[in-house]
Amino acid sequence: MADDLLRDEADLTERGYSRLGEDPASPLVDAAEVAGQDLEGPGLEPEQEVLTINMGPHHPATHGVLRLIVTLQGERVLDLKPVMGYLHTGIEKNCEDKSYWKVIPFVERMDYLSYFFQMEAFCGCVERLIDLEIPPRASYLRVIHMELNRIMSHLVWLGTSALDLGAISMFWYCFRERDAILDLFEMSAGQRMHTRYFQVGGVFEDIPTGFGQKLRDFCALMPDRIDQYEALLDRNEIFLRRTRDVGVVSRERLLELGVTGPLLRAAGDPWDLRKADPYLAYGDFDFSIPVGTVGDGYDRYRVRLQEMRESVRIIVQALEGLPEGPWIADDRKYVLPPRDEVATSMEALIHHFKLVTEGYRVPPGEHYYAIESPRGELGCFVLADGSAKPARVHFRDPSFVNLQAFRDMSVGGLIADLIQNLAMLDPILGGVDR
Amino acid sequence: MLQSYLPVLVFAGLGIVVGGAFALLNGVTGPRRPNPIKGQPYECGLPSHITRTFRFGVSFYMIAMLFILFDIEVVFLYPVGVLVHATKSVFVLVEILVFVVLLLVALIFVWRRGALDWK
Amino acid sequence: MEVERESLRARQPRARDLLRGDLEGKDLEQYVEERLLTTTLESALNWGRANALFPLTFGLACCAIEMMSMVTSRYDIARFGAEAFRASPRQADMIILSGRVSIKMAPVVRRVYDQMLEPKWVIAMGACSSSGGMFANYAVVQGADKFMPVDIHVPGCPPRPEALLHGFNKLQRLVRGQPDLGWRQRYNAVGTEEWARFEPGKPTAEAIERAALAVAPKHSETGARPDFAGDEDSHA
Amino acid sequence: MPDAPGLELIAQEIEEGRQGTVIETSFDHGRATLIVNPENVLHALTWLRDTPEQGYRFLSSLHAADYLPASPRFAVHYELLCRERVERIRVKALLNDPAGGETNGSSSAAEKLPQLDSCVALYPTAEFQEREAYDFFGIVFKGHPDLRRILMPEDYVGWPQRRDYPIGGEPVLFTHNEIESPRWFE
Repeated sequence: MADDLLRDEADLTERGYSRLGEDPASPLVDAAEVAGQDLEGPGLEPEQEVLTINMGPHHPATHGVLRLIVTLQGERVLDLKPVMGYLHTGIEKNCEDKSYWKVIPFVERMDYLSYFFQMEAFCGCVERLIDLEIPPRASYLRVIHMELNRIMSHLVWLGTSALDLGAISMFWYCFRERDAILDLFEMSAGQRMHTRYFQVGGVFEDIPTGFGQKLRDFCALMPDRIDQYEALLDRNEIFLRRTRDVGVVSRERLLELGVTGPLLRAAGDPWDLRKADPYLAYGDFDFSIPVGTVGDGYDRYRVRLQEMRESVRIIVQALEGLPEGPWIADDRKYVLPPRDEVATSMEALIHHFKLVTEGYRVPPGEHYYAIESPRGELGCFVLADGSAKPARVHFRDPSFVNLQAFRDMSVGGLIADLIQNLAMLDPILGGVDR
Repeated sequence: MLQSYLPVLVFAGLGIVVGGAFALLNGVTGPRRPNPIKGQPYECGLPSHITRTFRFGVSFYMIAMLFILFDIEVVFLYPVGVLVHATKSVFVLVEILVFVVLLLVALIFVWRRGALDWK
Repeated sequence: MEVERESLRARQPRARDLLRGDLEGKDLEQYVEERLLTTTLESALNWGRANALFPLTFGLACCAIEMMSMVTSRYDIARFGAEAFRASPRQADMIILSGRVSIKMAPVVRRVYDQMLEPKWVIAMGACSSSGGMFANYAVVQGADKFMPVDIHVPGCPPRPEALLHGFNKLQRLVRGQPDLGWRQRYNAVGTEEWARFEPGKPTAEAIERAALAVAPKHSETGARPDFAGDEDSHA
Repeated sequence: MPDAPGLELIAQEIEEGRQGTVIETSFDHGRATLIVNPENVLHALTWLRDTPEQGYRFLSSLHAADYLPASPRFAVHYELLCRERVERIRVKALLNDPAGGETNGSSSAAEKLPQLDSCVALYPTAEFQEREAYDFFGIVFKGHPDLRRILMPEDYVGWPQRRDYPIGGEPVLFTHNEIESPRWFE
């Protein structure tokens, strides 16, 4: 009896599948009806009953309100179906009812960890629709704030993912640095999150005088803080056992599924829109793209940590080369004239009044503009019908598309690996559900 | 006679009183507002469709048995320090070593058979 | 704070009389009774509950990130005894609704709230869970108090961690049984509420509802609200 | 980006493959757009993906849009990307609304929905995005493995992101003096 208890597990899963007579891609196996079946058939002994449970919307490890219908056999995941929409806020519908400059606060609340990126995606798209060139200082400021936001987004990911894998103290260290970054945002844009700092035509306010010095201190401090995180986790036996060779998906399969960002780079493909299709001022900086080899959880972790270092390098270079000059374009049809001018010149008053009441009209046309957000390619499609309100705003959210690879990562693994895969995938449910 | 057992009694009494307080106080003083949903199993905020009792896989059973086996061994090793100190004889030490080695052999057997790695 | 300072000054002479032994009879009993922690069991329990409110991790959207940063060392809700974020409703006393509640999520939130054990409190964090916030559209429930009782509304989008801590302190005072004076009591504006114009006297829920509907303008845009079947057991 | 003449060449070669595929080509804001007949959109996509010198093997986004006043009302956009040459091309399939635009809130059983072939076989990434297009616009993708609503509740009635679907939400109290600017379709 002891002998067949210890037989090879691949054999069991293999027969487990054939016994249930369905391939994993088909609609969900319903445990009730399977359990009802007589399992005493030749294949599966009764001891492994198939169970379908909800790792539902309210779960500490789903990083938001993602619901996973998981079919389990003991600890092994047989099938997995993500169900989304529990945070669907109808943002794209609301944007169709707002004038262009009112859309920005909606758009940045989608993926609430990379709000500067979504502002840039929308403003960049509209600027290309109206062929408006933003001044160099504005594009440098945008790059600085976006890279700070990338570091902050990776910090929140590192804190919560290490929390999921049991390294609870990482949460406190990462949020300590996050608060340092949010102080910088508060200094330059006035608010910690959802700052609405970018405007079509540039940024809406120049950075205050002390900002450069504070940013330099932060950039000096950040690299050795990253060393501290790596010292904590890199050779941590539990972390290695949990992330090494877990959730590996081949590069071709990732590309087929449209996965981009750190997941794709961890699999060995150096695809980063900042290098491939440089936008804003990324062409002026030299930074490298970290690339993994195997594409397992550990590579995804190392790629993101190295990306944080690269972002610090970019910020330092951007800060050194910050050009003087206007921080917002001077085209009165689309950008508010300076306040003092409104008091004196009549045209400025007319422009001001027109922009504030009805907002600027964008000539009919449509454009798709994609940038590199911390989770992958973030694309914004704006369809303008000539009125002051966009006719359609659609965001191609990286988490929404990357979530399709989650099934390939987790089916066949254990539940603990499922939690680790979800943590390393870093989905933000605001972006997934829009 | 009673003198030597008094601390044990006091200790047991305290344990019961404090334990009982924690267990019962909540039920006695907490407000009671039952509603049909509160009784149902909590499955991440959704009604759960698990109707039948769940039969656990053999791996859980194996691990549980091995744990109990080696846990009892540790319990037996508790008085080792006192015994060796009190008797000061090598014989007791050797006897305990034999006990430990026997269980070590059992552990190695179980390990080589592969019962420890998860299925 | 003014209220406390006056009463403190008033109490000092009597304390001096007690020390000199001039207080007797009824004054003495009344004085001793006030000073003694006259704790009915309830107020002692409330004191215990207020200082150990375990919140339920209910991160919905952006406010969840600020709620998380409230737990970290800089704002540190552990100073008020609420550091242990419990994941299961059975062990939580309080639920912080941090983020927008969509119509698909509402029955889940309601179910988790029902499965929490008494006594339980609710903080609606941020504009979205308090009133639907900026998302007045088909997908978001316009305020969590449409389907569950809410004790504290914390304004902001997202509110700063300090604002949430202030809301948490207000909740602790509410739990201790001495809720802060609302602005209506402080400026004795009780009775000027919207519903009071129609039916003065005790504010029943129906009165508030009727008044709100009477005042609500008829916009052309009332969406085709889907008759929400949801799961079979979700409440009306 | 394939410039204007390049776009014309692509259009002709697709035409040779199968007549009547490309209806129109447009080139604005530096982006090439192929407007394609919905019946053989798969032909155009397969050609763009498989011919060696084109190499548009990455579908970065699939989204639908509602051009209500225009007659072919719906359009499904395929944002294709060739990673070797970092070039993007957009394929647009225009679909008219068989239901003739009567109120889509009603759940009339024989609700006629625009149909289109699903391209999940070509680009597996389209699975979720096609479900989203179906969920918000009611565009049925024939051949999709699991066409269900993805973001709205499964039993929701109506297609929310169509332009004639009201934005919903409750009227905000105490705004009766705010003059309601009529939406463009009223």
